Amino acid sequence: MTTRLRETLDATSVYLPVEARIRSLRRLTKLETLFTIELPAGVSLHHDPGQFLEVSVFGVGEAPISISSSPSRSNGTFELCVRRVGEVTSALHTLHAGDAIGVRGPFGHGFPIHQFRGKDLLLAPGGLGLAPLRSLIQQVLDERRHFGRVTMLYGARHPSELLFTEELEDWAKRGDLEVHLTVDRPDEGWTGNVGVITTLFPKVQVHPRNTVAVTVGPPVMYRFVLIELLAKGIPEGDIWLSLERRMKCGVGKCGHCQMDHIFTCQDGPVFSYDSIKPLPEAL
Amino acid sequence: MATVETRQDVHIDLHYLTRIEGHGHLRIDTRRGDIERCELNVVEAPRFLEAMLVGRPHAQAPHLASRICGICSVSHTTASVRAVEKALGIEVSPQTEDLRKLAFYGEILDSHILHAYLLVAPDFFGQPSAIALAGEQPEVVTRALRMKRLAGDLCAVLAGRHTHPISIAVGGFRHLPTTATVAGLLDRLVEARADVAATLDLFRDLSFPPLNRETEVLALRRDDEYAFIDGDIACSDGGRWPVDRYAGVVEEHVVSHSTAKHSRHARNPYMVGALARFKINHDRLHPKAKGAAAALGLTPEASNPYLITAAQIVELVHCLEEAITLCQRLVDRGLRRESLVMPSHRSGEGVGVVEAPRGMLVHHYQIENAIVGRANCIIPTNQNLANLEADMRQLVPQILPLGTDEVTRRLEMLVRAYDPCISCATHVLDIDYA
Amino acid sequence: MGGHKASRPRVAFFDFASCEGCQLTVVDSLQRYPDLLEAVEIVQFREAMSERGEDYQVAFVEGSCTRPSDEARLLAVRKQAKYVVALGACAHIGGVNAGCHGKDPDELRRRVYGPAGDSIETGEARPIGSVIDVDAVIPGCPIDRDEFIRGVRCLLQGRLPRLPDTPVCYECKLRENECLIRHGQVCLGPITRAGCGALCPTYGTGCEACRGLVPDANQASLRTIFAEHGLATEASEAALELFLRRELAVQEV
Amino acid sequence: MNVRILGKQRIFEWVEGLQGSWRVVGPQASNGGWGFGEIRSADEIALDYPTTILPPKKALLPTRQVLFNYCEGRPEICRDAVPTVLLGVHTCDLHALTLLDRAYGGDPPDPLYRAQRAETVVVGLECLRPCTDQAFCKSMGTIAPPEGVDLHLTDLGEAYVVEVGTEQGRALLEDSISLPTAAEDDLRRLDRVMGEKWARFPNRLDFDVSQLPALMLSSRSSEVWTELAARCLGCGACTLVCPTCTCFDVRDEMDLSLESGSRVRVWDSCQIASFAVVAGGHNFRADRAGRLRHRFLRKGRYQKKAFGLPGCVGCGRCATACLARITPIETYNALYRRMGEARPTATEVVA
Ligand SMILES: Cc1cc2nc3c(=O)[nH]c(=O)nc-3n(C[C@H](O)[C@H](O)[C@H](O)COP(=O)(O)OP(=O)(O)OC[C@H]3O[C@@H](n4cnc5c(N)ncnc54)[C@H](O)[C@@H]3O)c2cc1C
Ligand code: SF4
Ligand code: SF4
Ligand code: SF4
Repeated sequence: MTTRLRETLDATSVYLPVEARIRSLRRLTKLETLFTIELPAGVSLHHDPGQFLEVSVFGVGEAPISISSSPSRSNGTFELCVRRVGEVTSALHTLHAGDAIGVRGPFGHGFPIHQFRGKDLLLAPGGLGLAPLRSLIQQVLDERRHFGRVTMLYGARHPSELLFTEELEDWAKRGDLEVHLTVDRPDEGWTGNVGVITTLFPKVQVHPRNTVAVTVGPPVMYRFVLIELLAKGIPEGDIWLSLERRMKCGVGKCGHCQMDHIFTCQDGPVFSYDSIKPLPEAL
Repeated sequence: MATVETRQDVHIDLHYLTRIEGHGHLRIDTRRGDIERCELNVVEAPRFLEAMLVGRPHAQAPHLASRICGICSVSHTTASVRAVEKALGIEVSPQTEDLRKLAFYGEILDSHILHAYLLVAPDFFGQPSAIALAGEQPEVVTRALRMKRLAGDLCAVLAGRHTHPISIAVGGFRHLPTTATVAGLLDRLVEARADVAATLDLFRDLSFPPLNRETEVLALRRDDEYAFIDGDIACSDGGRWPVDRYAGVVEEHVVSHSTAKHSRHARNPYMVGALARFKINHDRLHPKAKGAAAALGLTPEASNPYLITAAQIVELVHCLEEAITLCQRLVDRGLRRESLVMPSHRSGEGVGVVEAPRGMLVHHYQIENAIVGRANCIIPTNQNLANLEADMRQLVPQILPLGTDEVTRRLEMLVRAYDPCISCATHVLDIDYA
Repeated sequence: MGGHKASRPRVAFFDFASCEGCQLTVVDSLQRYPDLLEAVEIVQFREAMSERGEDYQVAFVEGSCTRPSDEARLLAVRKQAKYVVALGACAHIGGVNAGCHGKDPDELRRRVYGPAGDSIETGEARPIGSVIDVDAVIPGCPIDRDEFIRGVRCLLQGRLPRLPDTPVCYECKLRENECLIRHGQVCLGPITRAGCGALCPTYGTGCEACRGLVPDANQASLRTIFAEHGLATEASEAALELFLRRELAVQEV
Repeated sequence: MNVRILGKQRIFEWVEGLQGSWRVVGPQASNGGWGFGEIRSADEIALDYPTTILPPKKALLPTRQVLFNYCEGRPEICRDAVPTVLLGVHTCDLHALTLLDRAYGGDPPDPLYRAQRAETVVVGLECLRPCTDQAFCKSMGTIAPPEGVDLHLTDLGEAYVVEVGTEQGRALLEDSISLPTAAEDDLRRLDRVMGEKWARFPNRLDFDVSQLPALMLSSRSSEVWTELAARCLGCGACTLVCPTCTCFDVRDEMDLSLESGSRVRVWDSCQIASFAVVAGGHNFRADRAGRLRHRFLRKGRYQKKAFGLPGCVGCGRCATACLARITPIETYNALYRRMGEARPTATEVVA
């Protein structure tokens, strides 16, 4: 019997991190590292793809990080893909296998996978957006038969910034996942598409009535990707996004992530487009 | 340190004088035992604070004046408010006078502890710094820091902080501590008697290097108390003048090699500071401080500048006792909120004089329509520099046989004994001819 | 859990045109934080010690740059140090040295010193950031010792201290002070970077802006507020010049 | 109804009675004004205070609060709830507490707030005249106390009427002092005092408060925000003094050995430029106009939607605190006047 991480938090203090250990880490790019994390004995994660954890380095602080692996592959550990941008994320990059970090969560609402079943999936991550989306992709691949056509359009600024390149190759080889890649600035060896992610959209055909689109990326990307998705006729309620906001608590108290009456950390970070469209501050 | 030795002569060119406030440059050259050159140059960047005071609203003057020096900023602030108050006919309340004195004692305590323990003491223990000393004699440094903290808190409670005090203003105080806070301080001051006694024991056992040179000394003199704020200018030769006549008494002029303005009284070098105050005002010391002087073997006839440190210890005892008395009085009477006393006129001329830790400090302003029109400041270290050089000239031939290293060490200790504050001195200028 | 503890960093202190109050505050900080001496190795601190090492990693620089010879010294410090930290207002924004009505240094020198002063090397007082790159700032005149210690702690953790981006009014409200502007005193709290705990207003005195402008400072609005409170006077102009002369000139450009 | 009479000469006695087992937090003179603080000596209590700079919420949500300490990398929960009597809370602030209870309640509740709240007994104090010329509680519907206040005091001149609202309040009173039940005459006087009260409070909103959320929605793209932003100093004073503001920042503090420290939360303000900055430097509210609008919409609309209560209780503190003279009443009224002019929201980015 294991207790869920969230339950241990609720029993003590939702602000008190649980000590987890870095099992291993793998450098993905210059800025991103993939951490494999192990919870203490008797504690399990039980998350949905799209949910996030508050990750602590004591003495430095805490940052919301999406869980990058799927529940279907948990096996006692889970993965976090972290980009080094500021204090906490840089501190995480100084740690080694065996070091401890603090975790709280999982928080928020992830992707409603059950609603996606039986549908075609159009996945459009940009940059670091692949980190949370990977959790969904793994889950979908592990239950592949429940889904229709699955297409992924993934863009990064430079080939060296593409995440999970080995997995991308594997996915492309599977045959049941259509992968299109693009970069803004190619290097010598790049033979693929060049341009922002929206330049990939003309390459794919979708059945708008039966397609769910999921897009995760930096704030500036959304407005352009949305234009493409809507142009393809995908209903607003079938377009899903994950929003980034400053978050200090993860549980709807600190106010940083509030847009309108919505607390992104609790009501999101995953939203359907129709639910956030009336919120002018959302996008 | 670039030092060359030829036979028994010394050539000292010490660019990096440490454990003093500000940058100094010491140059000594002897030839066949005679001094060819003996200079203490000021290498600190010029900061024209005097000139900057000009054109400022008088209420801002004390805050700017404070920035002349971080270690004696209560002194500069107090001299500045006194200059403005005298210029504009402001009489402050007795409570204000008490509070100012208390803050002043805080500064004297802080500065003397810093100097005696953290800058001078390492020399006596053969250590390069208080940090090194902390490794050898942790209890000595811990005691120093404990006392210094109390002194700093004394200033902070009254004025917000020690360096650049906040609430000391023309006409009074802009903020008052609660009586309970003062009572808390009082308890700590009383406790600090043990530390001051231990300090006395420590310094009583040290032997100060010998040097005797009769010199004139100047200090403020009051008949009612050991003067720190206001009074007359008194001279060891017996003269006594009202402070307004400071200019005639202290004649400032430029010495070509060093551009910190050296001062000459009657064209002879003179000394200001703790030893000068002690020599002039010893009769006004608190009995316990008199006892301390006796214990240290310090007499009003003292003519050894190394004994400045001993005089500081005596003042430490005096200021602690006076601070206790003052705090007790404030606690007994309770503190009253008072509004600042407003000036009765908008123009005038005033001289504010205080005894900063390093000696007599003058701020002299002409105020026109609430704006400072002219400002002149006389800084203790500038007054001492000529005397310090005279001491060195006498000392060097006597200790020449000891060799360059020892000569250098003794000279450094001598410079340090004066506790020169070159930040203050360079409110005017800088020269580094090297 | 937590950042790895590196070996004790070697730290040096340097001073330029200043009152040395910030260095003194560093010494004072030992009163409350004696463990500072265990956390770092001070290899150079002329004001407090005779030992002198040149192999420092962190340089705390106090004072403003006024002379050509200062520039050479600053460049040497920059070359050696991994981190250069501006210590106090003089180094950060030029301090009161830079606030002197924009007076010509030559004229100032003559005024103080007469013709004999002509041989003295002077120049305009500038923040050290105008000569070398500065990694971090401990602002204030003088610095706040708690902030200094926090800064050291950040450096120990291998990161740079960040300054608060709230204005002094923010901390003033947290301390529940009555607003001085409403009581007819000039206060620059609304445009000044916080971090001092609104020390001056708490001690009944208008903020002098020694910590420099807060990002996005609304100077125009503050001037209007001064006018509405009858404070658009020589006193408020002098206050704005004391520490902010350089920064406001830049803001206007 | 359980109503008692507390003669004013017995206030000190009561406070002293409470001090035995409770921390008593109430209004007292401070810094030339009034502030809520721990009453250490009974005669410090100043129940006739007009208003305070910071609201009484600081007794439940300190400006700086340790979330947990850690030692050698191990976090340890820090339980610091203190049994507290929060004494002399005006009606607007009582409403604000109700909102706080909801904002910090929910799922999951804020553990620290909840712990302190559970240990706190609130004694309200009826306002018989506007506390400042900025107060507009009558317009916001907060002039009468909300349900469920433990004890509530009304000033009858020489005595307070004490209304017992909860079991907790009754127990507190019984443990600390024994008071006579109010007589018929006292109740009549209470009615009269309350009857006279209403007329003293002006109605300052040009419309009914029930329209406020809709007004705020339609005013999103109003030019009022840019006009106010030109004056706004971005100082955050308005939010710090607000009894209903709840935002906080979280920081780690460590000692110099880098071995132990604590994680603390401190009050934060949405008026500060970096409040909504995310990695990569993107700022979701980059200009003062956007930040001001967020604040007013939160007060006038969002909190009502999120928690069912208006986010503004009309205490007027922010109006007093704002040097730039940006006040809720004038802002709401200006938006109302211009409602006709307001254009449709220009914020539908994707169309
Ligand atoms: C739901 C969610 C999921 C996320 N998932 C991931 C993920 O899987 N992987 C990942 O790498 N990231 C993820 N992020 C982003 C991640 O949370 C941030 O990168 C992280 O919080 C940054 O924290 P930090 O302490 O490293 O940076 P900070 O030091 O907080 O700095 C972050 C950025 O904000 C700016 N900034 C911070 N404070 C200030 C200030 N006071 N003034 C001005 N600018 C300031 C900095 O310039 C910097 O650009 C996610 C975010 C959210 C909300
Ligand atoms: S006193 Fe100064 S810092 Fe305080 S609120 Fe008023 S303007 Fe702001
Ligand atoms: S108090 Fe006034 S000036 Fe300050 S942030 Fe609020 S609205 Fe702007
Ligand atoms: S918005 Fe202003 S008036 Fe309303 S509750 Fe907050 S501080 Fe009081």
